[in-house]
Amino acid sequence: MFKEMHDLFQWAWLIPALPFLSFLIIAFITKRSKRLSSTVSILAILTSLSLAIAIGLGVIQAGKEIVEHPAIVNVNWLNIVGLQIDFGTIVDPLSAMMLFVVTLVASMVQIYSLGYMHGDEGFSRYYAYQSLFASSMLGMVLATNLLQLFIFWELVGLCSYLLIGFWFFKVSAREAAKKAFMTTRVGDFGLLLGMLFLYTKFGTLDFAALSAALNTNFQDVLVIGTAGYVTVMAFLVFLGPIGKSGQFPLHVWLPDAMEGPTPVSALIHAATMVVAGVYLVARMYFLFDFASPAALQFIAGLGAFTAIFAASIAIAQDDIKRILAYSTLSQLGYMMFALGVGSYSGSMFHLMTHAFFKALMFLGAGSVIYALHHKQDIWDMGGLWKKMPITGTTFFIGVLAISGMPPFAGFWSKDEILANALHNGHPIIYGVGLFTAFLTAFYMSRLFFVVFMGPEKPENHPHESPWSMTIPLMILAFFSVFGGFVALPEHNFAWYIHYGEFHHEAIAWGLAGISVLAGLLGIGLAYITYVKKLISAESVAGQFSGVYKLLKNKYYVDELYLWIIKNIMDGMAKVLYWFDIYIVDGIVNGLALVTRGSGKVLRRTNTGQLQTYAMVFFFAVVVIFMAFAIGESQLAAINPLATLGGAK
Amino acid sequence: MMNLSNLSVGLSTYLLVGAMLFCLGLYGVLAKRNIIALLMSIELMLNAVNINFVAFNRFLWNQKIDVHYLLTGHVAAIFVIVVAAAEVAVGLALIITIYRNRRSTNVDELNWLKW
Amino acid sequence: MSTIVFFIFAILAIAAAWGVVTSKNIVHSAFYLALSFAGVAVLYILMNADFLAAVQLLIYTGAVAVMVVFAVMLTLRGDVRESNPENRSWFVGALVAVSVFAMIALVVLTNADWRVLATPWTGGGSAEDMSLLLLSQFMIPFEAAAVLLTVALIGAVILAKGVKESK
Amino acid sequence: MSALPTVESMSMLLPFTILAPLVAMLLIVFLPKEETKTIKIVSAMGMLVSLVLSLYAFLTYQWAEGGMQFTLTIPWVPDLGVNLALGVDGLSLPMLLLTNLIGFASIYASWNIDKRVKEFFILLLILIAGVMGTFIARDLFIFFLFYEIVVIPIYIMVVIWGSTKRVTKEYAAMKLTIYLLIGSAFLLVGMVALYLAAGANGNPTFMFDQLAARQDLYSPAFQKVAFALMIIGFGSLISMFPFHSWSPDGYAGAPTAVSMIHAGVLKKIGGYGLIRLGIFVLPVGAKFWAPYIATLAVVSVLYAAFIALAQKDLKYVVGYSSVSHMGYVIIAIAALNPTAVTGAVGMMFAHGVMAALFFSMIGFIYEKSHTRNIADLGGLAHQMPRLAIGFVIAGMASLGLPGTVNFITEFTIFMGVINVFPVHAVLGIAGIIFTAVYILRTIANVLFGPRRSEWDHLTDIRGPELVPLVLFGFVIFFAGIFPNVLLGMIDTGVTSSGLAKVLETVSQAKMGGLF
Repeated sequence: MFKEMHDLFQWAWLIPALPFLSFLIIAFITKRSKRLSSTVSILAILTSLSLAIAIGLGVIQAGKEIVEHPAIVNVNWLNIVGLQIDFGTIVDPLSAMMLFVVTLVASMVQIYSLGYMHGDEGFSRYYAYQSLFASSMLGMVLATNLLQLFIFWELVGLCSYLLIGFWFFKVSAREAAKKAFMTTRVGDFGLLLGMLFLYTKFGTLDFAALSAALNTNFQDVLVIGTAGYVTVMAFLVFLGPIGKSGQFPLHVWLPDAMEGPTPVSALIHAATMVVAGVYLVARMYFLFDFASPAALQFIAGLGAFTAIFAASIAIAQDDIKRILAYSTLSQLGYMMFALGVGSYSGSMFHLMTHAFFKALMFLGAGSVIYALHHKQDIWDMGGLWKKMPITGTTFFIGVLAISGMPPFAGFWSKDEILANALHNGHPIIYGVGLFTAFLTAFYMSRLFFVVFMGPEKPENHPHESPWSMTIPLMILAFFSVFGGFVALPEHNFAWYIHYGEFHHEAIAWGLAGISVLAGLLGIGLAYITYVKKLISAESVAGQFSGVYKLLKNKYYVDELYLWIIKNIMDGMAKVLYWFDIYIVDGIVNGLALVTRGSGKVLRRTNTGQLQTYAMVFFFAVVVIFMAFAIGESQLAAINPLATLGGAK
Repeated sequence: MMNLSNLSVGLSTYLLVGAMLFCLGLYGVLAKRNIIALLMSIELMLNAVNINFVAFNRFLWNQKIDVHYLLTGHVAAIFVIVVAAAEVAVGLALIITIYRNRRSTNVDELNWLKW
Repeated sequence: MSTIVFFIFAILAIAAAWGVVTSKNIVHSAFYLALSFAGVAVLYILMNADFLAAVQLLIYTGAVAVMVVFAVMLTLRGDVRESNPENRSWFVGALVAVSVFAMIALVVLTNADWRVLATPWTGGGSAEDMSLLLLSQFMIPFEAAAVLLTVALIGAVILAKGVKESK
Repeated sequence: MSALPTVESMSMLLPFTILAPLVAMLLIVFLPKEETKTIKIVSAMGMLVSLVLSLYAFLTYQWAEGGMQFTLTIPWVPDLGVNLALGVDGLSLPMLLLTNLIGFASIYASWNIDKRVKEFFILLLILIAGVMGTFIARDLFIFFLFYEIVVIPIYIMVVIWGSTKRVTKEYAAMKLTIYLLIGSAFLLVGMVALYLAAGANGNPTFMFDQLAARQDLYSPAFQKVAFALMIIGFGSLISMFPFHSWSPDGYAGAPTAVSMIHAGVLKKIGGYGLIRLGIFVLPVGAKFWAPYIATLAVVSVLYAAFIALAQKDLKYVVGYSSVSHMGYVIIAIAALNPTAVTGAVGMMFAHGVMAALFFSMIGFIYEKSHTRNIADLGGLAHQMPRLAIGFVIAGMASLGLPGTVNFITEFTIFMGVINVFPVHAVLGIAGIIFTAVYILRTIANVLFGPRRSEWDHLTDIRGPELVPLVLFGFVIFFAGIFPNVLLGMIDTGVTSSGLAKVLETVSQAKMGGLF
């Protein structure tokens, strides 16, 4: 039984390979034909999706065996002295879940883009990038070792760069793409370092081997170092996720990344790429677990801080995509602190449900933006539900899901995280999480009420989007509603995806009630503020104008970074350039000047008078004769070459 | 240092005569302005060299060598004379040419070798 | 006897050379030169180099000195009494010349191998002996010298004749 | 040449490789100078033959056997121990292939040249043949001879076909030449010293392997002095701080093909020489100087990366970036372990391909728009999408994106260095952040942004101009996705040539000194 499954799992490499093939086909063959390019790309991703589903079903069927013994296939990739790296695929419940989520959202987004990107000049290029992205992301999910993961991790970043800057003629898009790449690069620096230290210490980057090394001969390994060493490596590795998953203080690129086409935001900057950091921490969880508790506490603290930090900014934003972006940041913080507090399953669960409803909301927002001809300010919108019933309804489902309303998907995952936080002894983090849940519900419903309810704006002539766009919405809405049920009846999700020993935990209905209450409170507050207008948002903002300004300007973090880059980095560059031109080159040119100057002086000896030359000649003869007369032996002693060549 | 008996005509004496002629010629080359005087001084130096050739041949060579090669020093002197004759011919022709172009035989003014 | 002859003619040759380089009149210099050459020729005879002495007289005293005089006549301008001046750095030249002489003299006088008197002359020195050597052992240099002389002759003619300016 | 595959004529493979461009050059000499098209085609054919031959050598090299292969030894000046000895191993074969790749592409990168075409291609072919010679020489004398051959065409080419921007082309040419010559003067002294020391047993030799085998003839003091000479000579060639300042100015002044060859392969002679001559022959000296070299290398990396941030001219950006990247090579050599040395050679290959692609793309931009000032350019992706692809590939390779060959070589270097010089390595790795900043800025400002009407007349690269892009793009990704092809080859060079053993001894000596 398992053998047959194993045969199936061996073909997992096809899942990333197919989109890559489609990328090559589009880039080299079909790029002139928009229809062909999109068809190739969508066909490839749909095939991958069906393969992913097959593997997912296989995993479910294999059950206990695959949970305990992941199916790993490795092929040697690089083999030199001091560096052996394999490439391979790992199939376990975690990767199967990720494969399903990524292929699903990617196919939905690609189908959706048929409508959204219709008529765009770079249509083929868009699908090429999409295929490349899907391929890299899936390759990353299947990675069996850290280096392989890193390679795809960076390729995902490249695709993100290309897709954010897809409309490269817009200066803002260009700058956003650049910023995204640079910011994540800072994190990658840490990840790279962590990887190097891990390899030098353990001689492998393979997840299974690393885990085994840490588990079995932990004491032997620490002969050289101490537990602190592992902690340092854990912190370094965690720098990567900080950049990729937009944790504070490297979160600044994600809101700007909204300059890309909206489907891209849905796919890359909400559902898949940004959770790569979370996925990495989950894959490397054994490392964080073995490091001193400070590592996990740090992750929990940073995640919680990011969650509330981003949520508070989201309240004061007006751009529909930016609100969603900050919401994404906040939810990523959620997943991160879930890992930090030990809610491994909860984090992965939330990763999955969040992918469904956040992709749904982004695509919904895209639908709105499409209908309103690229207006993005929520105050320019209003009363769209009537005009766009499918978009409106599905968006509402998304809002309920993210607010943690039962029985929508977000409820189950969020509840589990919060319950675990309290249960594992992190009351402060629980409090922060709860408050963030309240804020989330508030700003998401604010968004919904302002955009879809309220008075219509006469200058808008919205109409429902074409089928290619609404069908993905409906499919994602379906998963947002029912996705959470995988936790039932006996927490099956956690049975498959867990770390260490599996503890069966019943759903804590009491705690769940509290978080639902917080969500309801948020929705209610938004309702009375923005629909009933019982509280004037303006007067509140006016009353706390300082706080409002701070939130509106995102705590001035961007400004701070800009200042640092402008003044410190570029300033240093200028200083060093000055140094190079005037000191280093100055010395060189100075030497040249000395040579030239001495040449100018010595030139005068060249009188052109033969008699002078003859005089010097004979004078030199006399001098040399005298030198030899004084003694050959002394001369030979100071012959430098004789010393250099002969010494032994 | 100098033994009076050595003042009888030995090799050193010839060599010293040659050296004196050579240095007088050298002085002429270094100190005269007229290019023809330079040429004459050079002839003096060549003569000094010839004296040396012949003197070495006379005093050192004939003790050591097979009789067929006895006059090698003379042959060398002959060649020097040949070269000197050729040199004088060409040199004087050059001087006349220069004089024709420059209206001068003054070495001080012949400094176009300067860069 | 030969010692006296030697000293007479050696001093003559040196004194004439002195005259060559000090005379203010270039024509006088040319005559002093001829005299010096003649003195050297006598020294050659004293060294049993009869043929060489003849060559010396013929070529140097006869041909070269006369050629120089012709050249002087062809190029002489201005006052003949100031025709052979010293240049500005004559004193330095003199110093260098003296130091070179000191150098050579040092070598000559300190070299014990050279402190020899004449041994009886065994070889010839006649034209016959010379020709034997020149036409056997030094055949190729001899031919080369012939070519050299021819080239010098042609070169001298061309140079002295000058290139036609207009054409 | 049809008889190539037989065993006997195998030894003639390398001579043919180096003769192909020279024969083409001779043909061009006898072509009338108006026949520019024919001249270009003949050069391309010559280089194609060379490229195919070196590719053949690369593919048929016996990994299992290792060591020098395709060898040819002809005594040249037996009294001095000079042999015309050619041969390649895993260290030099990638460099030979690189030379031919870049040489071939540089012909196409200069396809549009119209000033003194005949002379240009003659000099270019001599240059390429000279560089090739340094990599296939097994004899120090031959190595040095070829190296000196290289300098002269460069000077002439920069002066005649160069461009004057911040500095005049004459200044650039002079600086380039004098730096290289001063470097080679130090080398010459070191070489003569080495020769004398190795010849102390009465059996003079210039052969690399012989020199390396006579360790007992070199005292530690001698090794230190001789290695110092080598590091100044090769260090200025590989543009190690503070001997780097010829590099940006030189590249900026040089015509495209010279920039490509210079940044692509010529610079690498420095690194190659340091390994072949420095580490092999003078391991004790190398060990003594390694910490200082590593420090200078890290300074190179960071310093040049920062300066690249402040540049306004495209060629200067790439010029300083190549200084920065060469810092990684130097630190890897200083680390003195097999992994790092493998990485260093790999990095030289990777950087060569990348820099050549970069310079050829910049060359096309300059040729068409007559400016290299970043502020004047912008939005070129609209008018020249294919060029933009090449530019982005080069940029991504430069910042070490995985999937390109540059990443895996950089990674190998870091892996080798981090044990030996952890602090240096961390600082050096931080350099990748700044590299990303200046590369991304450049790409963004040149290619992206709103369409500019003043560049609407520019035509995209097409026809022969595409050769560099296709060739280098293929190599960058192929070797990046299948790194064993390149790094495995270098690895055989490191292990089979005895380098690994030398390095092991040295590193053990180091451990002994430490504990």
